[in-house]
Amino acid sequence: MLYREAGQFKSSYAEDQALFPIRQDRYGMLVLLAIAFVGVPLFASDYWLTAILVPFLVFSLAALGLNILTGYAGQLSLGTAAFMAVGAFAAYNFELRVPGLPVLVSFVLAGLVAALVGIAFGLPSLRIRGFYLAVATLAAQFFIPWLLVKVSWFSNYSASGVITTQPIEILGFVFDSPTRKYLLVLAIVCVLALAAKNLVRSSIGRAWMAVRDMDVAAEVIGIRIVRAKLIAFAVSSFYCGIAGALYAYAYLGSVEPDGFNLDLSFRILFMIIIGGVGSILGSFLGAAFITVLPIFLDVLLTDGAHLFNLSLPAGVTSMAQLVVFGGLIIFFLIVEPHGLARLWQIAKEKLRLWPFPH
Amino acid sequence: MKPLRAIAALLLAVAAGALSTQVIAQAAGTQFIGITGYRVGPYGPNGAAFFTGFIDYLELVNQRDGGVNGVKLSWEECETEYNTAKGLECYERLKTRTATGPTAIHPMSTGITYGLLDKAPEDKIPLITLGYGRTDAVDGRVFPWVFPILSNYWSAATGIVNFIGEQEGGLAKLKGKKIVLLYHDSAYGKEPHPVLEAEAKKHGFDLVMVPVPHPGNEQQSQWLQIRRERPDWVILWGWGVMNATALKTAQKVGPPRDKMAGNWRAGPEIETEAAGAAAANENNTARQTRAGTDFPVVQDVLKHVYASGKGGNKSLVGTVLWNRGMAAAMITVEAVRTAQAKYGKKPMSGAQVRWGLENLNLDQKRLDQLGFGSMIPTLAVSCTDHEGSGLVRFQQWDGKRWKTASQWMSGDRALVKKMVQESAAQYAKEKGIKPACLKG
Amino acid sequence: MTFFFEVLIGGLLAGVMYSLVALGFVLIYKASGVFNFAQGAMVFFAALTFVGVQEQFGLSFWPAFAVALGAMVLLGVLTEKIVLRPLVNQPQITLFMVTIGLAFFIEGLAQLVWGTNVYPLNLGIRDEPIEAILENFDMVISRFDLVAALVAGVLVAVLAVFFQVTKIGRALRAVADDHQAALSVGIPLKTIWAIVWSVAGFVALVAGLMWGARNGVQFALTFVALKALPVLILGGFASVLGAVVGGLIIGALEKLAAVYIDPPIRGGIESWFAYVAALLFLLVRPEGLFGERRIDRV
Amino acid sequence: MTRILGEPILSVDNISLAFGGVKALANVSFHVREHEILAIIGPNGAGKSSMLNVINGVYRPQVGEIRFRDRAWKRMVPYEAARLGIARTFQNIALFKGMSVLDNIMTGRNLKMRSGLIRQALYWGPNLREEIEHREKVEHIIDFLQIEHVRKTPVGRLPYGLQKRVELARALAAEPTLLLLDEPMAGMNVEEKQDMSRFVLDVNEEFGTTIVLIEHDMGVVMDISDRVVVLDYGRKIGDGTPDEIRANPEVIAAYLGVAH
Repeated sequence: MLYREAGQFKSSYAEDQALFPIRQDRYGMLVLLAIAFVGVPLFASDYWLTAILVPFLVFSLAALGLNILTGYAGQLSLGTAAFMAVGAFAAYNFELRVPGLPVLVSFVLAGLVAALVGIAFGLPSLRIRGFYLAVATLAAQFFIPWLLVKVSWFSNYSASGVITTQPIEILGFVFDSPTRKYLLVLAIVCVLALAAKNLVRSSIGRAWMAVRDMDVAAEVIGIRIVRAKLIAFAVSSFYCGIAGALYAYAYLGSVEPDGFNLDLSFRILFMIIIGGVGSILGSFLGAAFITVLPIFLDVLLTDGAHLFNLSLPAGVTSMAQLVVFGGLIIFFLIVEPHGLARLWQIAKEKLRLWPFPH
Repeated sequence: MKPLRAIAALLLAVAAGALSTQVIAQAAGTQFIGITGYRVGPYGPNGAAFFTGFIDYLELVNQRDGGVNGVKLSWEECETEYNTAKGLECYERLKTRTATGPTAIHPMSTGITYGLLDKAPEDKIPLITLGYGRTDAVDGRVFPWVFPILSNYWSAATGIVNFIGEQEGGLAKLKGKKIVLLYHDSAYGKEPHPVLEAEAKKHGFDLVMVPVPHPGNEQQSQWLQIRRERPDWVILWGWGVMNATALKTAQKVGPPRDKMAGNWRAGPEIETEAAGAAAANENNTARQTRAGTDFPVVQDVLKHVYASGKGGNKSLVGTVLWNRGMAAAMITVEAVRTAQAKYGKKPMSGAQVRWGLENLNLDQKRLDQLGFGSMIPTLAVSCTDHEGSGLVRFQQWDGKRWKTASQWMSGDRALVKKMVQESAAQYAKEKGIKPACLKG
Repeated sequence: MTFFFEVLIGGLLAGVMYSLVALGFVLIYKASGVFNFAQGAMVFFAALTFVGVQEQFGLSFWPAFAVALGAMVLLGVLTEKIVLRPLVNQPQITLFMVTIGLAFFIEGLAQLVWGTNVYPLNLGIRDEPIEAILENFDMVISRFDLVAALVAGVLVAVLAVFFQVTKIGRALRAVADDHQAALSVGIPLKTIWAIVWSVAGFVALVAGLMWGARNGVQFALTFVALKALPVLILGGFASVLGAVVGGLIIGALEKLAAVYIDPPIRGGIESWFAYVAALLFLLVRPEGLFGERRIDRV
Repeated sequence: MTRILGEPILSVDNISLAFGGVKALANVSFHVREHEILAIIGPNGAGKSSMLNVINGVYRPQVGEIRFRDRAWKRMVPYEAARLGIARTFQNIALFKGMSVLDNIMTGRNLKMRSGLIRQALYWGPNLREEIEHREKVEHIIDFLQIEHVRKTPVGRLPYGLQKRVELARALAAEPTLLLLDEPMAGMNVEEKQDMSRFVLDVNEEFGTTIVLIEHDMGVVMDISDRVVVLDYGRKIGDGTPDEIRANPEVIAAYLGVAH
């Protein structure tokens, strides 16, 4: 009975088009934000902040980026990690070479650089599609990290190619503790998630989905496919670039080009498949799932083995993890191609009718 | 709706599991050693050998000696898959295990080392990077918490040059010679470039660099190129599958393979065996640890650990990386012992172990006592020299096992020292660190 | 000039090794329209099973081969039953993603069963230069590479005969042309798919043995698939001939580039060169060398 | 029903189109007058859909020219055609399956929306006003076609007849001058056909839209169209009022043996 929209009438299209037309959703979101901004910093341990929550948020952002490209615009990319690398190294170089540049400006510029690179590697999408395009994005995945290693300038001539990020300082306030870093990432992710939601419910979002669902019909109705696709690549790479910068600045503190490998790209792809292709919420659900699952499996198997006094061959958990990941991908694609987000929606619809069955 | 329920259950389980990560703590009163290891993925086999040796030695200390001065060792291994992000999660997780922290971390990966560079000082946990990682960390005034013990990449690279000089009949003979560096085209592979370039200038030899792209399972063109160059020597700076492929392709394309020398990562048995007959008699590898089972400590492990079924994997015993793991564990344990002499016989904190590492002194007598004999060179770590040795020794593969091809020898210490100090000073400047020795 | 030809021939022979892997992709794509990303994992799984049973049970070559083949057939049949059948008529992109999941699954499974050790694999073919050629032409041509080329050639011939002559082959070609039509004339689609996946498993086994013999059987074998993808783009996903010709071109280009472009820029471009070359080619001819041009119907 | 037919708004001159060796259209010429309803009929494979595809640029003819209002072209891209005011529906429904009815119809307004990317990301001020303004237009079309009740439903879940209506709504949302309908009534029952016929006539009447439609149902064609063009094997074999066509011997011959 709690989740009931009966009696909530909308008297204008503006109300109908609001972000959360249903009152309960609005309150739910406020509570969630309050927990995230106030509750978590008060109660979460450093381990949770640094090893789970910050990576979760960073990956959510990357997944959001990939979801815009793949879930909304229908262009499969296997080069997400490469665009993250561009963002990370661009932010580093802006901070390094432009003295006094505010860090947030560096992040935005890094996103824009990633967007440009994204457009460049998106150009083939004008002629090829489907998994041909997916394979083509592998070119970015292999080329970009190679270039970052090759041209030492990008890493300020560090012998090992590893860059160590500068401290994050905004208006004299230094984001150095886990809690502060978490709050910074959370704020950035919230703003960008809202922007993404707005984009996908505006005309460009409809253009993306139209191109995804049926490109010929989209063109006939007056959507410029070329433009829609390139904007999708740009926006997606912008998100991935900022995610990459946060990955370097707020999460790892130092990164090397080889860290942005195909495995990372796959990981982010898995997030959107499991979370929900073409869903903003799904990006978050998928990121949470993929971030937490391996840790959980590891702990479960290690401690389980302890409990039963077995000694597991080392590395078993990692291999079991591969099996579970692979199995879940297959499971979701077969059983629920729209992922966790769709399950959430189903659950909500049931709740709407609860306690009456129909 | 069945899938919905199944997934809901799974999600709950995941949440519960994640929450439980913090509850588990190690037995109190022990010296807890956190291990960020890797046994899967492309470099898994290498990691498996190293960490098996590491744990076998810890087990030996518990079984044979009842711990360090009566303090039992406990440990937990967390799989990193050689992946920086995972390594970081492992590190954070291991940190939560006990109040004293994970004693010391052996990242065994350049990426993870860098990732922890800023965190370790904050958390007061020493990093031991045995022959890899940030070379300029030798300067303990800038990197008080990082210990690249034994010998780093630059020492190894100059050591290889010295070895080649010795084989050729003196460093002066290197003039006009041509040396090819075949390297893994990654951050790791680029590490020796500056020092080798400096050496080339100094000794007047011609240095040709040939990169091998990751993972290195195709090297036809590189070796054809090497054949065309007709070098006098080839330095192999590989890792993982690249080594086996290099040896096999070398055999196929046919430059003289007794004129090859590699760094320590370039010659574990796993790859050398995979290369089969190709490797026989024909490559020299610079080591800071010798392979083989003819050391008393190895016999002890077989007797006290494997005989009672507590060993990791018998087929690895005596291999290069297993021995290296043993040595790494021994250095950790000895640092704890050194610290205990100052702070008392109880579990040591990370800061106390750091002091132990900085004051670690393993002379030949001590090494003989420990049963390591000549497996590793003698060590004397100090604040200004976190490397402690810098010596390498060459071994040659005879088709079945490694045999010694040289005595312990050093590289160009002065050159390396100069470069280390320059690099460390630059790092200190960037980071705003005032170089100073840490007390206590 | 000798050097140029030496590199060229080396490249062509390396290309044959790529083709060997690419063949598996083509078979499955032809019959079921699935771009099977898991082919690399299958190569790894097949080779690991082969050396695994050799090591564990001391089997000699042929029995081990039979066991590994059996495992691949089982894998193929199960894949068809569990993964592909519920996804009939799904978009190609979904099928592609599902095979990425499959790849992870197989990689994990293989290592769970056989561990992560590197196994040496000796087929008794020496990977050494052929003396006669070395002496007379001062060129290095490996015996092993020649054998690999021969194996690939025989495999292609066998597959061609299989497709052209046997009843299954004809059915398979019909399926490749039009699923619905094939179904309506009574071709048992599911059986055909199971067979194709099994044949792809066989191809994976052969490729796994050849690659494994060269570098040892280890996780890095899975990367071999990444080498085969540009070959497929170039040759077209549905053409056996394309896989062979594409492999030769990519192999030759890659090695020539590595020898003539790498040294001046001091960087190994092999990791991406094939992809960029294939990509540029795609822009000119989106359907690949031997693919068919697509006409939009609305 | 007194509509004043204007000057020819679209003329098709001498169009020939071939795929490889197969001729789809051969020297076809006809014109459409403003506010007219023109039907194109012919047996299967006569080239009717190809004709529509040529008009809005999906196919490019080898020979011939299309003239629309004051523009003439040999080659056209669909986007340009849409911008000039040509909208269409498809023989096999070409809706955007993953989107709701409302969003599908809103795509028809895309051409007319001006907000930049940043404004769209903010969803505030000018962009919000624009969204609502266009939403009002779309709601008007939704009312007109009587599909209010399914507004928020994903189109994939709608029955066939309604999907056809949504497709018409999407085309109308673009406020086209010329509307191309490719078998708008295919696969419908009698009642649905009557509804659809009424909508087509209403559109023509209320918005003055010129309509070219392909239809197989002769009854419907004869009832609603002002003029009929008959194609057979890519050639035009008839052009005239429904009554003239009914009496055309060539057309009768072409249709003999073809069950309709």
